[in-house]
Amino acid sequence: MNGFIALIGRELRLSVRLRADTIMVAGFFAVTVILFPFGIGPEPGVLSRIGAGVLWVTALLAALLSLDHLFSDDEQDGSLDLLLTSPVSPTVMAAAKILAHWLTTGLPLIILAPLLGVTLQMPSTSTIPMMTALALGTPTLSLIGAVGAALTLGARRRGVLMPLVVLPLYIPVLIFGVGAIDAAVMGFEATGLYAVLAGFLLISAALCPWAAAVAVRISAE
Amino acid sequence: MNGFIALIGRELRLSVRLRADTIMVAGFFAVTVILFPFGIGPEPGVLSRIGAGVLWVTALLAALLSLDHLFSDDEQDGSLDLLLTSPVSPTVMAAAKILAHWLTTGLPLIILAPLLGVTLQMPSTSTIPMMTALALGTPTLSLIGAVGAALTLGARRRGVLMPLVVLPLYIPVLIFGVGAIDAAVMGFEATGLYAVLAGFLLISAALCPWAAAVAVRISAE
Amino acid sequence: MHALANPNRFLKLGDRIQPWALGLCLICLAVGLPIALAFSPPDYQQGDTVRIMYIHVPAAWMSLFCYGVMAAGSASFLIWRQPVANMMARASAPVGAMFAGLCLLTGMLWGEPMWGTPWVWDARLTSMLVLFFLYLGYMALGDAFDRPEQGDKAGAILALVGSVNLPIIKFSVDWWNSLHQPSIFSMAGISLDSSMILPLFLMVGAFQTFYIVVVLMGVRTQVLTAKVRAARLMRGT
Amino acid sequence: MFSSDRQEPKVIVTDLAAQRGGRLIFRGLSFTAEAGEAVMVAGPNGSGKSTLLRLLAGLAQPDAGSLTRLPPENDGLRFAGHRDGLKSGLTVEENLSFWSAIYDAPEGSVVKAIDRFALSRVSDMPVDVLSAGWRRRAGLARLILGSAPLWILDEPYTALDKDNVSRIDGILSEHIANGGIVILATHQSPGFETSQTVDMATYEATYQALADEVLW
Amino acid sequence: MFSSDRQEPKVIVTDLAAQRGGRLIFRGLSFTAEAGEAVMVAGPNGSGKSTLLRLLAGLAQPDAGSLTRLPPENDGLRFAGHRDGLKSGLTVEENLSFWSAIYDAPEGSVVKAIDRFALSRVSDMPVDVLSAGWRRRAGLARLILGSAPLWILDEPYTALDKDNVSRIDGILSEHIANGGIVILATHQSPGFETSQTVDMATYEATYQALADEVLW
Ligand code: HEM
Ligand SMILES: Nc1ncnc2c1ncn2[C@@H]1O[C@H](COP(=O)(O)OP(=O)(O)OP(=O)(O)O)[C@@H](O)[C@H]1O
Ligand SMILES: Nc1ncnc2c1ncn2[C@@H]1O[C@H](COP(=O)(O)OP(=O)(O)OP(=O)(O)O)[C@@H](O)[C@H]1O
Ligand SMILES: [Mg+2]
Ligand SMILES: [Mg+2]
Repeated sequence: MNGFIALIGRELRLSVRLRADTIMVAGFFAVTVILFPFGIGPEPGVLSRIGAGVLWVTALLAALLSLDHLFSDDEQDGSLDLLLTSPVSPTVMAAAKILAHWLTTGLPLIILAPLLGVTLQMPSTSTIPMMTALALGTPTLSLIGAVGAALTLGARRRGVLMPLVVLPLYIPVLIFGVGAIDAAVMGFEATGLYAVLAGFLLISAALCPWAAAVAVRISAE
Repeated sequence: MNGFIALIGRELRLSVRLRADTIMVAGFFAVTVILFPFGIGPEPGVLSRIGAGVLWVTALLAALLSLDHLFSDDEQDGSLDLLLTSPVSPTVMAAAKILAHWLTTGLPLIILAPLLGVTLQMPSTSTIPMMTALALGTPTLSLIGAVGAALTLGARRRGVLMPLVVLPLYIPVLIFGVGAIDAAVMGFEATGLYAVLAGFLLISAALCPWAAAVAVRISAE
Repeated sequence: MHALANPNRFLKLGDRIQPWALGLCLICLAVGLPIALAFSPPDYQQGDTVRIMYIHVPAAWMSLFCYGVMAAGSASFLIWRQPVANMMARASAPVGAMFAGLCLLTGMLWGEPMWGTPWVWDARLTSMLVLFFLYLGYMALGDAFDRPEQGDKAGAILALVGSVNLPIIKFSVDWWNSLHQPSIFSMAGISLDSSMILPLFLMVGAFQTFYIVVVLMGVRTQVLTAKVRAARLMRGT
Repeated sequence: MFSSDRQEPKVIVTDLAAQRGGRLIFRGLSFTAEAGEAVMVAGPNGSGKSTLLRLLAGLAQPDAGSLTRLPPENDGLRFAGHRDGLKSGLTVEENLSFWSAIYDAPEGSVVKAIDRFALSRVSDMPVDVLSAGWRRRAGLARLILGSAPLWILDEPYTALDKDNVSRIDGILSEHIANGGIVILATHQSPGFETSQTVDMATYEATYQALADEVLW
Repeated sequence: MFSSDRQEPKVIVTDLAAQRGGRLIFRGLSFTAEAGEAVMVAGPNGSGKSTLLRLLAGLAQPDAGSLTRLPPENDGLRFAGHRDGLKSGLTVEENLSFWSAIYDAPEGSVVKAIDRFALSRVSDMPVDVLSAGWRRRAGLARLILGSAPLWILDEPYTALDKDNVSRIDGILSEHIANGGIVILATHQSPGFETSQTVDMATYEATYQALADEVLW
């Protein structure tokens, strides 16, 4: 438990000091918010139609592009070897890293979502569904992505492999995520879609830290 | 000149073997293409309205997120020191890296743009304007971004600094880039907007490699 | 079961099965293809384009089946450390990818006359494309390591994680209102004219036996490659 | 010290073989290290010292042979490889505090380690401004966070000056005197008594036959 | 060799001072190195050896004093620091070919370097699977790409076994015999004649007053 908390603390600290992820997510919001209304003009209706899509593409990209370094930084400087020879189990380590990753890329997105909603002229009824869908979906992105990052750790042509491995697994989350927001906005019942997202989350929360841990161990060999 | 070519060759090779940038750009396209129609539905008109915006956000993100490593990988493994003590001038080195960066993130975007246009149901008249605007704008993104990457190289709290430095400088390119495409699609005269983009490109091509070189030298001290 | 875990015994069994499978495959093709392509009745709605079904549907089923084998093989490789199971999984991947590609291709050919467009971003079509990419990812990952053992294990994990996509493909027609045909088989029974069932099943039989032949060949290649590697190791080169 | 509160530490290696990239690196390697012993792993570059130490640390699985470590859990182990595992963005103290939490070391361990490794002057500097030798020492300070009996060290003397080499030697021999085990690979000769030397050259596997079942 | 086709190489250092992070590392450092000389830079960890070598290589500017390098251009210089500057994703040969293009070395230099540093066995392996010593050697092989008279080496012996230390010593003394200059910092004693030693301890600036204008 000690180790789990220490790992999260370290990841958060490093993220603020060295990595651009968190701020990049916020920065991307700024750009999206400035740019889309610019590109599309203030026509009502158009903006709000694409809100859910924009939101999820952001979430996906933020996750994907920051995942590249989830384990490889630690591998480069030798920390990974030391962590694997430490009393902290690899699964706990992977879980801590995944949680920290979500805290720095998924969470800011959820927090900023209402703001995006307003600037994209989405109806105010969409705020809660947006945040719910993101809250249920973004952790799954971090979880699945961690497995991809771990699997490709020691691989040749990692740059090509990682998206090939991860993107297919992301599609279902995206489909249901966008579906849930859109359903809610149009006044349909979205509970079923939330349930599917929650199901994905549960399955991946149960499997992914373990799978990532196994993959990391393999790459260290 | 030898060194310039060797540097570009190395960067391209590393990009394919280690970094996810190039494929990520293609992957992002796939996702955008899959996702936006999903999120928005096949209603004609809506998709085509946002095409330019989507395209530019892609370009921006691809540039921004891959820039983080433009110099820092070389700094980490000591290559940067060796390059700075080599006969190749730092400006040439920066120029080579910038060109390689554009080749791996900007160029794929331009090449894939017609495809995106089709899937986003943009009118076929928009293909040439899209490619022209991207061709004039994306090199500027790489150029400006390189200065940002170099400036924040040795900095503490780099993660926060880099987007803060680069994003404001990107906005003008984006505004004119989107404007040019939209103007052309709506049948207006876009030459003036192209000229502005070309102007940005010329200025930054003249200044940025040099500025990046100075910044890199300072950070090596 | 344990006997099959030994590569040599597995190969011996394979030697016995392979000719039968090959013969069955040829018979199914010889009988099924003419019926499917010429003698079966055209659909009252779709006309002769319905004949694409006899390739499309078996290919779709087989691509799902191959992934199932791949996932099961990977699981028993990871859990019980059965090298043969992994070899089966790895041999299934290219066949599965081929079937997935065939399904996509015939689907697009079929979609052109039926829906007026070869492609829409509908849930079933998308998830099938995802399956195709998963196959590619699995094959690429398996070959991406300096140590083959590493590639085996990494690929096995990916296969397992990716298996969540299977139910999505299977039930996508029911979960979303899709352009795509709903399942032929349902609780209500078979919703297909009996004159179409025979050729369809002959083609399924042909594809299935073809799969068996190819997988046995693939496993044999892998066993031999491993032996060569072991021999090289012993020489220390 | 270590034996009083727990099991005697021990490492038993029998007939170990390892291959990398299709090449057999070593084979038939056996030794036993008891509490209070220092084992020196020697051999030319590329002979498999680091590979062996990684096997001992549990980072890789042997391709043949067996390996027993007592206590088997990782909290009895400290590994220090070629790379320091320090995060450049963090200060020396932040780095050590992190590892102390990971190792579940008692309160005050970090202060003690900083003191023992004479790091107090740099404790609040970010690791990336340290000189190579100081950085190395900061990495080694992890060893005495908590009290693990088995230390596996891959070239610990790299970048250290004479004074610091003897400082490390002092710490290592103290550890042995306390009933710990040190297994170290180095090209220099350590300044304390090592009880046995594993010479990798002896186990070189080139042109040696290896039974089928070893590989399967 | 170097003097025949160009100017005699030479390094003149006068009254050099350097500070880092507000701390004066050394001051009043002077020496001259002529063609055919080897200068050893000695001193404990953190005494400023690496800092001095980086000044000499032009990677940083002195805070006081002057520094003349002949020839002044970088193509007369090879620097090898703590880190190897090899790209893990590329093979040894790809790495060396890259540097040979950067140094504008004549055709065949890479083959010669691989041969001279006995790297042929690993030349098509990606750098990240090499053992520490082989990797180090691959990094040093850069030195003989092209023919630069001035070599500045920061702890070149790290991770090398005895045979390879003498291989490097052989290459360095050959370079000196050919009229080159070697400036090296190391904690070991090199196996060839060094003509002078710069002891960093002599120039330590702690508790020393220094005129304001030197630092500002
Ligand atoms: C590229 C486009 C297409 C793809 C990726 C695709 C994919 C699939 C898949 C995965 C199955 C197996 C589903 C299962 O076993 O439950 C299937 C079955 C089937 N497909 Fe398609 N399909 C495509 C186009 C079409 C078209 C255009 C038609 C005809 C209008 C069609 C008709 C059928 C039929 C009748 C079945 C059998 C239904 C069943 O038993 O499940 N497909 N297809
Ligand atoms: N994936 C691989 N493919 C091919 N060879 C490999 C691979 N991994 C390791 N090797 C080889 O294994 C050998 C053993 O390496 P190891 O790092 O154990 O040597 P070492 O004794 O620690 O050497 P050094 O003294 O240089 O550190 C090396 O020759 C190395 O090239
Ligand atoms: N930015 C900085 N802030 C504070 N101190 C610094 C900074 N950069 C370097 N130093 C200090 O400068 C000193 C000189 O470092 P240098 O790397 O030159 O030592 P060295 O003689 O090479 O030591 P080693 O033998 O350990 O390699 C070190 O004490 C280091 O902590
Ligand atoms: Mg080693
Ligand atoms: Mg130094």
